[in-house]
Amino acid sequence: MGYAVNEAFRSFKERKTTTFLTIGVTTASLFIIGLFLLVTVNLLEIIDIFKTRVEITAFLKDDMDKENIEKLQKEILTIGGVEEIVFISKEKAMEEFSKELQDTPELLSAIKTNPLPASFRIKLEDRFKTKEAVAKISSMIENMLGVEEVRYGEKTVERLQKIITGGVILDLILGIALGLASIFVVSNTIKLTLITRGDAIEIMKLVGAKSGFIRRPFLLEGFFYGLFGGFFASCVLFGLYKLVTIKFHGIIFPVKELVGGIVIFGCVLGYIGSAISIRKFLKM
Amino acid sequence: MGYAVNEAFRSFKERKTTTFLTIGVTTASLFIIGLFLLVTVNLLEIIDIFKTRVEITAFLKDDMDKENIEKLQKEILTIGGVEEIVFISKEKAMEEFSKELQDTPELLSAIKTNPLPASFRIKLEDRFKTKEAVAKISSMIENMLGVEEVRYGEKTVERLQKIITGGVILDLILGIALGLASIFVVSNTIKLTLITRGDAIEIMKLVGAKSGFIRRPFLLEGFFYGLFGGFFASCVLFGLYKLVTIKFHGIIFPVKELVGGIVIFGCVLGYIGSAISIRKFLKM
Amino acid sequence: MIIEFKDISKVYKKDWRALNDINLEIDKGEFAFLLGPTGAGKSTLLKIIYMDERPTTGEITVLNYSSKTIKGKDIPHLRRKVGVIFQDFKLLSDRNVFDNIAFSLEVTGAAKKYIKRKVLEVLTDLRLQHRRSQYPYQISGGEQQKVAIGRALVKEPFILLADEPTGNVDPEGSEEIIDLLKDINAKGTTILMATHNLDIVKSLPFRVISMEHGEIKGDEDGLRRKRSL
Amino acid sequence: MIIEFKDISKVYKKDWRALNDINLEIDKGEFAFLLGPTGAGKSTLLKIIYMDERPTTGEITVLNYSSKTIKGKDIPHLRRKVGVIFQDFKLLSDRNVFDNIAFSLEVTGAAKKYIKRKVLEVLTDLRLQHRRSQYPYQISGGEQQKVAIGRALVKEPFILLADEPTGNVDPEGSEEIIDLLKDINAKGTTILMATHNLDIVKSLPFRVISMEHGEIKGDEDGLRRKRSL
Ligand SMILES: Nc1ncnc2c1ncn2[C@@H]1O[C@H](COP(=O)(O)OP(=O)(O)OP(=O)(O)O)[C@@H](O)[C@H]1O
Ligand SMILES: Nc1ncnc2c1ncn2[C@@H]1O[C@H](COP(=O)(O)OP(=O)(O)OP(=O)(O)O)[C@@H](O)[C@H]1O
Ligand SMILES: [Mg+2]
Ligand SMILES: [Mg+2]
Repeated sequence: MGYAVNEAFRSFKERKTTTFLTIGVTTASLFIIGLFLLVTVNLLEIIDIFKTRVEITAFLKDDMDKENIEKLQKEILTIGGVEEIVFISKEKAMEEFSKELQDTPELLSAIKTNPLPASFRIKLEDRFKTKEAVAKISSMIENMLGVEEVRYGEKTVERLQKIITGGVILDLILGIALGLASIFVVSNTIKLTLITRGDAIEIMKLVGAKSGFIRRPFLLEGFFYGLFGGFFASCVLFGLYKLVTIKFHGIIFPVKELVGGIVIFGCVLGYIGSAISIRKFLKM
Repeated sequence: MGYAVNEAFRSFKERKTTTFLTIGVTTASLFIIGLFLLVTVNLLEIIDIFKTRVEITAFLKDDMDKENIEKLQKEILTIGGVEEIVFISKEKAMEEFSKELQDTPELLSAIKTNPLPASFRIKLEDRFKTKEAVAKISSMIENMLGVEEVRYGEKTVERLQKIITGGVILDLILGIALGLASIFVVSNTIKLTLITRGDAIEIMKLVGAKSGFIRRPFLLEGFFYGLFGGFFASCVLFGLYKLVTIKFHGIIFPVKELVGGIVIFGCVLGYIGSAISIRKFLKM
Repeated sequence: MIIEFKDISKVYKKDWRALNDINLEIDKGEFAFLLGPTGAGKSTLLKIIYMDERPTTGEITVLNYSSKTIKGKDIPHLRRKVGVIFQDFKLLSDRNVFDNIAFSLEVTGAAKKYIKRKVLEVLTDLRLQHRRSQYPYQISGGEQQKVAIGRALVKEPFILLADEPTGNVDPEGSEEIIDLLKDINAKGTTILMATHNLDIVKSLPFRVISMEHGEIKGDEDGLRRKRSL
Repeated sequence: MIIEFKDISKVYKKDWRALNDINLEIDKGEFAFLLGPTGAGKSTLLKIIYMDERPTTGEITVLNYSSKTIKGKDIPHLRRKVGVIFQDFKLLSDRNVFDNIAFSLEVTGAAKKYIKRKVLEVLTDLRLQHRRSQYPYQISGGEQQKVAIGRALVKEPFILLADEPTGNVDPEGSEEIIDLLKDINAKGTTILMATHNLDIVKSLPFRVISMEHGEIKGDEDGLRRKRSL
């Protein structure tokens, strides 16, 4: 093991250019993967924000008194998936409506009585924000005593779900494509660095070195390419993030997870890339 | 020239693995760039769709007769940037409003008279859809005789513009990052292939070859790496596109521009990558 | 019998035999010269012994390893017991002189201290101490050849295959090298040396195997040669 | 004077001179041997002539090119006029024998037909026709050396620098090579040949420059040697 480590570092020292180039390529590849992950994380965050807009409005019959309302509220809260419930009185509803129409006072002044019903605004837990779950909870509420009508923007939920599914699938496809491209690039590059040393490997075999003995330093080398590549990629990514946040706020950069992920992925990639590439050279 | 072409192809034949690996890396890099361009093109398309939503509504005074309205319409049309103008009568406005409120018939029935004014809906040419231009045109219309009030969703335009600017800047940053990463990867890889041939270059110099003579086949080789890489990247990209369009419709793939762009970029990249990488080897 | 060729032929290119029906036995402890013009097949014959090339037909047995039954993972073990001085040196260009010689001990997993002592010993024998931290491209042709020799000697092999080991050294150096070879031969190492250097061959009373066109044309016993000297 | 060394020293490593204060003149059309033990500096001296190494101090003039004034872009021109047989051959591993030899004409931009004719001529002289489409790793050490010789000869150089050109060939082959060299020398090419092969040096009445420890220790005129033979 000591020998392998020594060898790996000797190789870095002796072949500075190659080492530099390979780490460069690894950095670039891992950077692209990191960039993708960063975009994905923020995309998921945006999706979350959109999801907060999903809510159910339950309009109440006009004949409900305070006690009934409270009872109903408690009843609704017992439904699985309901997170929060807010009561909107007739007056509050009119107030909000007036605000919406404040640009067209003509229209507002045309309304003489308060035609709006009182309602509950019901927020759901995130995992219940699918088309099916919302529909199910809505119909449960609709069947309750004192509920006149339930509305939850069926179209909005449906569209939101479509966008989310589409976005996630597209993101996955992009991610797989980018991931494969990066793996391909890194392992090809490692193979190229091995080709520059094909002669040395040949000589080692002739002098009586076993495959494992030859292989070990190369695996370590691959590992270090990934380690350094991952580290530098993280630095560049973080730098870019800092640059972007000067203008755009609210971008998320989960340092530990992202850096950790990139570095570990890099190490595995480098190690396995080396392992696969060297096989061909070790055939006896 | 004949010699250089021969040499480049000899090199491909003699070094199948290296050639394969280099073209592979080039393909992957150009693929990533292509993917990015594809996403950008579609992003711009989505922005365009959003831009169609920008329009100015000019509410008319209640005392306008048909003649005046037509005169005003013509006058507005003379403003630079106005593309289309549609007249909405009081009745039409009420009709649309009723449709919007069809979910709350209580509210609708509370409105006895028609409080809505007649209006023009004015569409602008795309390049006038900036905050400033819209504001300017609006104020011009507002000052015309018979116009009661002009509204154009100041907030919407502002937000749209923010999103567009932000999106374009982010896209540019991403593009530059990805582009640099790809250029870095391809030129590094080409340099690695050159290192595998450092000895040969050294020998060529010792035998009396001039720099240009040594360089030419390498430049051609780089060019071909780019050419093939670009071609394969285009194929993969197109395949991916076909795959994605099975589920998602409406994605744009400007074949000629994209494929042409990738291939040309690849060729230039390969050529310049070679040119830069070989310099070091040719110092006398 | 430490090396035994049985009906060995080697075909690199169709219709042309680099080695043709070679039968040869080399005893433990022998010192034999392999003589023959350029292209006769000397290097090929040696390559077959250290199993760098496999015979097209026939069978070779080296130290109980047979070309017919040996497994890939045994080849390194064979090669640790067979020292080879390659005609083109085959030095590792990214290691200095010391490390090149040390390498053939490192592969056996020998202790660091032992390696250091042995390598310095060999460097002294070859008068290369002052070059020990230079790289192959920083030393002269003759010095490179000596390093190649050192790498083969340091592991005290059972068999030493020397392919033209004096082609790049001066007459005085050649003599020193031959003396070294005679020494380790006296200690029991079997030596097979391909050479063009008739002066050396003539001056030493060892077995001479002559090759031509891939065939063995003569095989003169050391004893008989001694008498005739 | 076709080659002139003026007070040339070469320092590779601090405090140690591979060449020390060399003064040497070689006339047009001369044939000179460079004799000396391993590490004497023969190859270094030749490298300085084809400007692969630059002298640390002093000045060398070759064919009107001076090491002090020559520009990078003139070096290829110099090298086209100076044929070099490298001690380690330096063949291009991705070209076959024919193309290796052809290469040194291709760089001059010669016509294809002319190249083909000349290369085949040289291959015939060296008896290598049957190896013309094999790659360097597919031919024997001696054959590789011959290819290296062919590459230097084919361009009919003004000056031929031969660094140990017979180290890997048999005595018969050596004689053939020497005959080739004598031939082209007779046609006017200046030859400087580094060698360890005393037999060859003794048998030929040419100038002998002896080196040791980077210095010139003796310079025996061809004429005088002729008389003493
Ligand atoms: N890999 C190969 N492919 C094809 N032919 C080969 C190969 N290796 C060697 N040869 C041919 O086989 C013949 C014998 O080669 P070998 O190297 O054994 O000769 P040798 O006796 O060592 O010659 P030398 O004294 O020049 O070293 C040569 O003619 C050579 O061209
Ligand atoms: N690049 C270098 N760096 C350091 N030392 C070097 C370098 N090249 C040569 N030397 C040293 O310079 C000395 C002369 O080398 P040179 O190759 O000229 O010897 P030579 O006379 O050709 O020997 P040989 O007969 O063995 O070929 C040698 O001792 C060598 O170790
Ligand atoms: Mg040989
Ligand atoms: Mg030398």
